[in-house]
Amino acid sequence: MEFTLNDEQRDLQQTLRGFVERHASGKVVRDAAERGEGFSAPVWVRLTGEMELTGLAIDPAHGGAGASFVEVGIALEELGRSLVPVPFLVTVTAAHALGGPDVDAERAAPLLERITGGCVATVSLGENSVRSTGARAGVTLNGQLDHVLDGPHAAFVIAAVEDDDGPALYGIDLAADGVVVEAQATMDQTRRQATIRLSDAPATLLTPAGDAGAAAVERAREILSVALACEAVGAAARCLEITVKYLGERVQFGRPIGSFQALKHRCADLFVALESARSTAAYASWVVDGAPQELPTVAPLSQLVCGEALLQIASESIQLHGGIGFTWEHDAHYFFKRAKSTELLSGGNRYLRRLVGQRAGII
Amino acid sequence: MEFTLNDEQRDLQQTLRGFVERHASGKVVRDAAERGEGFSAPVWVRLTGEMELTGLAIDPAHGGAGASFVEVGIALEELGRSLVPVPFLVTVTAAHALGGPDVDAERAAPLLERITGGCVATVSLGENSVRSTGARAGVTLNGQLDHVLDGPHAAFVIAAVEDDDGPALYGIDLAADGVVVEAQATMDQTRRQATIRLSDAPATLLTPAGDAGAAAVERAREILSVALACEAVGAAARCLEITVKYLGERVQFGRPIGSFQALKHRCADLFVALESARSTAAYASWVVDGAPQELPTVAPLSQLVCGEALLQIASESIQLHGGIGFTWEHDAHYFFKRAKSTELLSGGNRYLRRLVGQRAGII
Amino acid sequence: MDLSVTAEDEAFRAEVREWLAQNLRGEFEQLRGAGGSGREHEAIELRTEWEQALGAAGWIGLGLPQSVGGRGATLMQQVIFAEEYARADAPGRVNHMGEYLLAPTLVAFGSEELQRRFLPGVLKGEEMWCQGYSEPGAGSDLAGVRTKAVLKDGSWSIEGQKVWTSLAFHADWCFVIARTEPDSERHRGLSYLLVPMDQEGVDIRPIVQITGSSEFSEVFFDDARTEARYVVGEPGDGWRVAMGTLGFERGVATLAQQVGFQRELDQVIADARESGTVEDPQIAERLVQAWIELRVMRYQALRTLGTNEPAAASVSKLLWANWHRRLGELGIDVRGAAATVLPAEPYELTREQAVFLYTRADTIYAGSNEIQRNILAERVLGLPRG
Amino acid sequence: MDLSVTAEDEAFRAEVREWLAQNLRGEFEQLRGAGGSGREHEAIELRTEWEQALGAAGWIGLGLPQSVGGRGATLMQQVIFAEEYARADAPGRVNHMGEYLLAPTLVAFGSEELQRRFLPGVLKGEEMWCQGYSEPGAGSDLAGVRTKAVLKDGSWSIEGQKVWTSLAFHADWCFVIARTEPDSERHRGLSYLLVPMDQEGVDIRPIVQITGSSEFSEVFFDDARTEARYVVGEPGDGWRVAMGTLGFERGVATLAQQVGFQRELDQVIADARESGTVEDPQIAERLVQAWIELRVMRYQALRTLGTNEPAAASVSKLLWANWHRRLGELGIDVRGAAATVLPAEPYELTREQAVFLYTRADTIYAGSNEIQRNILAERVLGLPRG
Repeated sequence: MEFTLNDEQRDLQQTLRGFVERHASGKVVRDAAERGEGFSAPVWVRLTGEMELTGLAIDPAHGGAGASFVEVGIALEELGRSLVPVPFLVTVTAAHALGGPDVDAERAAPLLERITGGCVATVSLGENSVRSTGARAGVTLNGQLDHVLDGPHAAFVIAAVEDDDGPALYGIDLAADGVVVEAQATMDQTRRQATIRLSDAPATLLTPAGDAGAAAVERAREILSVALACEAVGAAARCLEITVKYLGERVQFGRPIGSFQALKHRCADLFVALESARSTAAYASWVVDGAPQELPTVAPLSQLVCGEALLQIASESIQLHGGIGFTWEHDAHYFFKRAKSTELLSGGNRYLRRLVGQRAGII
Repeated sequence: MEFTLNDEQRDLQQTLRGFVERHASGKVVRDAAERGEGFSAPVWVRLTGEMELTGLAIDPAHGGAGASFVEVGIALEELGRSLVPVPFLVTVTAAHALGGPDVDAERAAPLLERITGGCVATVSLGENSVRSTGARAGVTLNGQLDHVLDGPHAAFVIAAVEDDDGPALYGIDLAADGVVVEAQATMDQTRRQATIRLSDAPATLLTPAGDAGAAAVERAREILSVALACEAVGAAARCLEITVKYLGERVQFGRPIGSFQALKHRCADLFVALESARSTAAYASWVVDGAPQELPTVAPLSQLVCGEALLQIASESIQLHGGIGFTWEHDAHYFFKRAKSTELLSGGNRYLRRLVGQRAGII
Repeated sequence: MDLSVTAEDEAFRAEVREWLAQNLRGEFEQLRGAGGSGREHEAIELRTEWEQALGAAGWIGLGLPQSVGGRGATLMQQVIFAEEYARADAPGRVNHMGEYLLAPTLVAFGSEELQRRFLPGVLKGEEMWCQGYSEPGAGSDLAGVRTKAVLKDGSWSIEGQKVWTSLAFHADWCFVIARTEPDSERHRGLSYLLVPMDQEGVDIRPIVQITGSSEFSEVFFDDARTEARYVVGEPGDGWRVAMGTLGFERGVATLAQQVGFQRELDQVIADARESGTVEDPQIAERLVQAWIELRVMRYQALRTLGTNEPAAASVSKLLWANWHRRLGELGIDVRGAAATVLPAEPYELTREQAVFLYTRADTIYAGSNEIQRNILAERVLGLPRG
Repeated sequence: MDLSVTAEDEAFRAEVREWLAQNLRGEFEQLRGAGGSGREHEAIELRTEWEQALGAAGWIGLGLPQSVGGRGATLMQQVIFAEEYARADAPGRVNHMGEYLLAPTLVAFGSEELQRRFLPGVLKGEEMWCQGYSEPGAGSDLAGVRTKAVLKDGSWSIEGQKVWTSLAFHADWCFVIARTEPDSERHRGLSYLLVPMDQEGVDIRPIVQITGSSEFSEVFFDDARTEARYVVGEPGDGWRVAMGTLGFERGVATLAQQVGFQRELDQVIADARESGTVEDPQIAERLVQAWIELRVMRYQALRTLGTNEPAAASVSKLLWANWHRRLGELGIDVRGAAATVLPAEPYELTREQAVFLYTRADTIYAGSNEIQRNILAERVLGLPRG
């Protein structure tokens, strides 16, 4: 049992940290947020091109690097640190869902290859009004997908649909006839959403009927949870770093405000939350491939713990910054809006907590 | 509208504060707690004798002073400051219940006169197994009353019983045949309880059938809630005073620990809780006679707010005292045990909160 | 202690209610709900007209003595007016700085000459005021003021920068705390100056907030001028004058604010019913708790009404700021995922999104939570300074 | 990063489990669940015998190098032993101070002579130790130690008072931090002395706690003596020695502690089912949250296992102390009104009452919450000292 990163993992972490600091933070994020797109195409091109980052955990047969979700988690955390405005999280979630044991490998292959080719993929795994018609070969979908993360930039979406014979995953090309993607203005300026309307839209059924389909849908949701957990840890870590730095510099009453013990103790509590989240996300990202039987409990648990840590840290960050913390020009609000939006989209922390309680057999 | 105390009320407050400091705090409380009785007979004799305190709000026709519940609240707060081990709270609750608009005045009169005569009365208003048999004149009761506060010292109890025609209040003489009072050891050493077993025990029915009986029971419960609120404010105020004093004296790292800002801010939060509780208890004690239509909401609200303040302050008091705070020889645990026991006996703060929510029409 | 309401007070309440019903109509009808925290930019011109109508009817300066043109109303009448005003959903006041801070300060500390010059403008709703206290380096630490003023050619010349000035664009005057004794430190050597805003030496730049809107401004003074006599109290005595101002009428404003809070809470409860989230036990519990705490804030405001202790002001601020921030969170939790999407670009917010985001400021401005806790711990509980 | 368990480790686990099954029986069977926080007074003599059985089988000093008589087990094996021990509900260790604090300190800082004199007694379970750190005036502030020791007639003479010493009555020896340089201040001039308890100069007085029971004692030294050579490290270097001790084996102990916590939580969940309070959504939510946090504490302990940073130790202490205190509250909330009554006079407590009351100490002893937060803020986050 070894909890520390190996050399390759540390290299990946360092490379990404350097890349983000130089090319994908500060003004890049702010510009993407202000432009109303929440998307930096140049950063995406570099991440998916020379760095081949979205193919990290994809089978080499489809052009990927064949790494585990641990490596994906490292990348998510590093991009999360600056809320880098690229659809990495949804794309790797789609990739990992497509590579799952209950997914039809032959049908998934072209979609995986589009991802390693640089395409943006996204997922829509919540409840929706979409229903399928037609046989496996020529199936079409009708209905609406709401709150599709990074939907405005995506080439295709992996969607969970309630079929007559149980839950199923479908791949939907967003350029197809019968598909309308409507970009939404979002509270979280660094991650936009789309509403996707399907009218006899063609789609690829990716899962078999019955329990296997349900398992594939469930696993996709769990991957999404773990991905959000890893990203939240990166964002939380950076937000706390910024805050601690500010407290060491800002002078009031003749001394740096970070020397006031009440603020120190609050920072200490935030650090405890961050460390807890860090351990949880690391464990969860190992569980994805290393102990998948634990995933149904660990996944929502990790999303809850890491999401709460981010929300707590981002919220306190504003308060600890004082007046400057609630201005548009300061970054604090990006973290805060990301934290709260992610929680709201999950059904709320109380929903996640109940899910864990049910799966752990407590309630 | 005038929220400040008038001269008589201030006199009452000062007189009691002085009496408690001189005769009913410190060793008196500790001795009563250690002896396993939680009752100081000499203090009770003086309070009910020369000071006539239990008759404060009883009609002069029955030997009382005819004051309002505001005066009772002042006395409860002052005795609460030192957790004076006398059954004042239950006795005045019984007295106020007996003087209520829906109670049969003729039957209540002898009980009220026993109270002005110095008797200990108590109440038992929660759910119980007691059932009545026989006509109004010769009614007897069977069943058991649990968790009767100060039951071991009481001469009679006013109990809520679910009759066939609705809830009713009964007066039960605890010296009667068919009544067994079993003293209980309690976590809260400063207020003991009894289990009272009734086997064909004679009792006086105090309320008419139907809605009026239900109203009388409900009002008695509300009086108990407000009484507990007033007492809690006194205990919370004293507990915070003791804590602040200690923080100003205890030196660590070369300075009084009260100069550390983290502890200061926690004390400030406790003060906010105390002030809120103080305002709430004051309002509630006025409502009892001044705006009884508000009592169904204000009474449980006051118990909740003041009980939570006491629990928060007593709990933090232990932590802020450090090691000495969880020793048997320090008073901090008395406040803590009183706070938690009172909450548990009420059905828990979550129960009170729901009650308020229902009565306010929110849930 | 007697909380009963007198017949005179009930009559006064009826009078206020009647006047509002008769006057908040016609073109003023649209002002219901306009203005206030986070929405100060709404309908400023019409609100200014409304304010003049209030002034003409004698509803401004209710609590000021009749000798200076006020109405000499009792504290309870002031509460009643403020509550009824809020209950009618009448618009946020454009000149609350003038009425609630400047005017009482002039009455308490100003010369008769200054009172004659400035009170009528406030009482008629004709001269609007903004506040010049906070500075970039002195947010929580008011005594750290660095804005300077010197007497030059018979007038004050002011140099420096103020921040978090609300409604600066619409103000005719600003009351400014400036250091008038060159090498003075902390609380000493400050003066309370009255400075006209419409001059070359004053530059106003809006601060965009987390909400994307701009209620506050930075105000830059670069040789801004005001007459030598426009100083309230003695030169050098500005700290005492400013501190005196902070406590005025707090209780009245607090009770009125709670009427608005109740309306906001009622809306959240209605939203929870509409969205079905009221069935969620945790949401239900939070709704009830919010309702309870608002009642407690009312009891607290009533008990401390008319007292001018630092304890009451700090307790009140902590209670309402934290309550309101939690209400903001509850308001969007009740909406769920839908609350992540905005009604329109660029960054237009729903009511509950605006409250959620704006209330992050409530615990910071006008004395942050941290400052209030310092005050309570040191000045009220007497804990030793660090 | 790979959290898989090796075959060797699984084999070791089987060995431990088998030994415990074979040995924790007969008269030792009754020891299951005995001892531990808040119940240190239980069955001390039999637990001491059990400890000697452990020693004879080589289960004490698992992590110590074989060169000094230890087993040289890997960190993971130590975790496995501790977890299996806890899982078997084997009794709380009487000599944990000797095994987990003194022995590693001797290995790290003690001379070969001291190691030869004292390690065998610990490893065989034959000499019991207690800790002499805290003092009445130096609870959180260890550097404020005022107990003094001077060399007199060839031995140390110790004067002073220690508090919060657990199991002092049953200890043969005490490791004492004393000031050996008369006018030294704070961290300087302290020495780490090994002092026999059975002598006239040592007086032990029990401290009765909030629970009515007494786990801790005050220890008074009045010309207590120990040999001049019984000092670990150099005289004057006691601070470094004591600080070195604080971090040893934390992760192993933490993971084992969590096995016990899980048992306590399972019992509370069972109580909630039995009493029906699990149907209360708020209780249910708190139960789930407790379960989640215990998992998180495990992930945290695994991730930081073997690291010896102040961050990991302080985070771990804050997490478990606060968790356990909340569990104590939950345990009696689940019982409701029944939890207000004791099983018997004088002040006998139910399991859940004992946990509820005793856990108030968890956030205070062994470095209070406040001290841990100071450490994290200053030493880990680098915030400036006040």
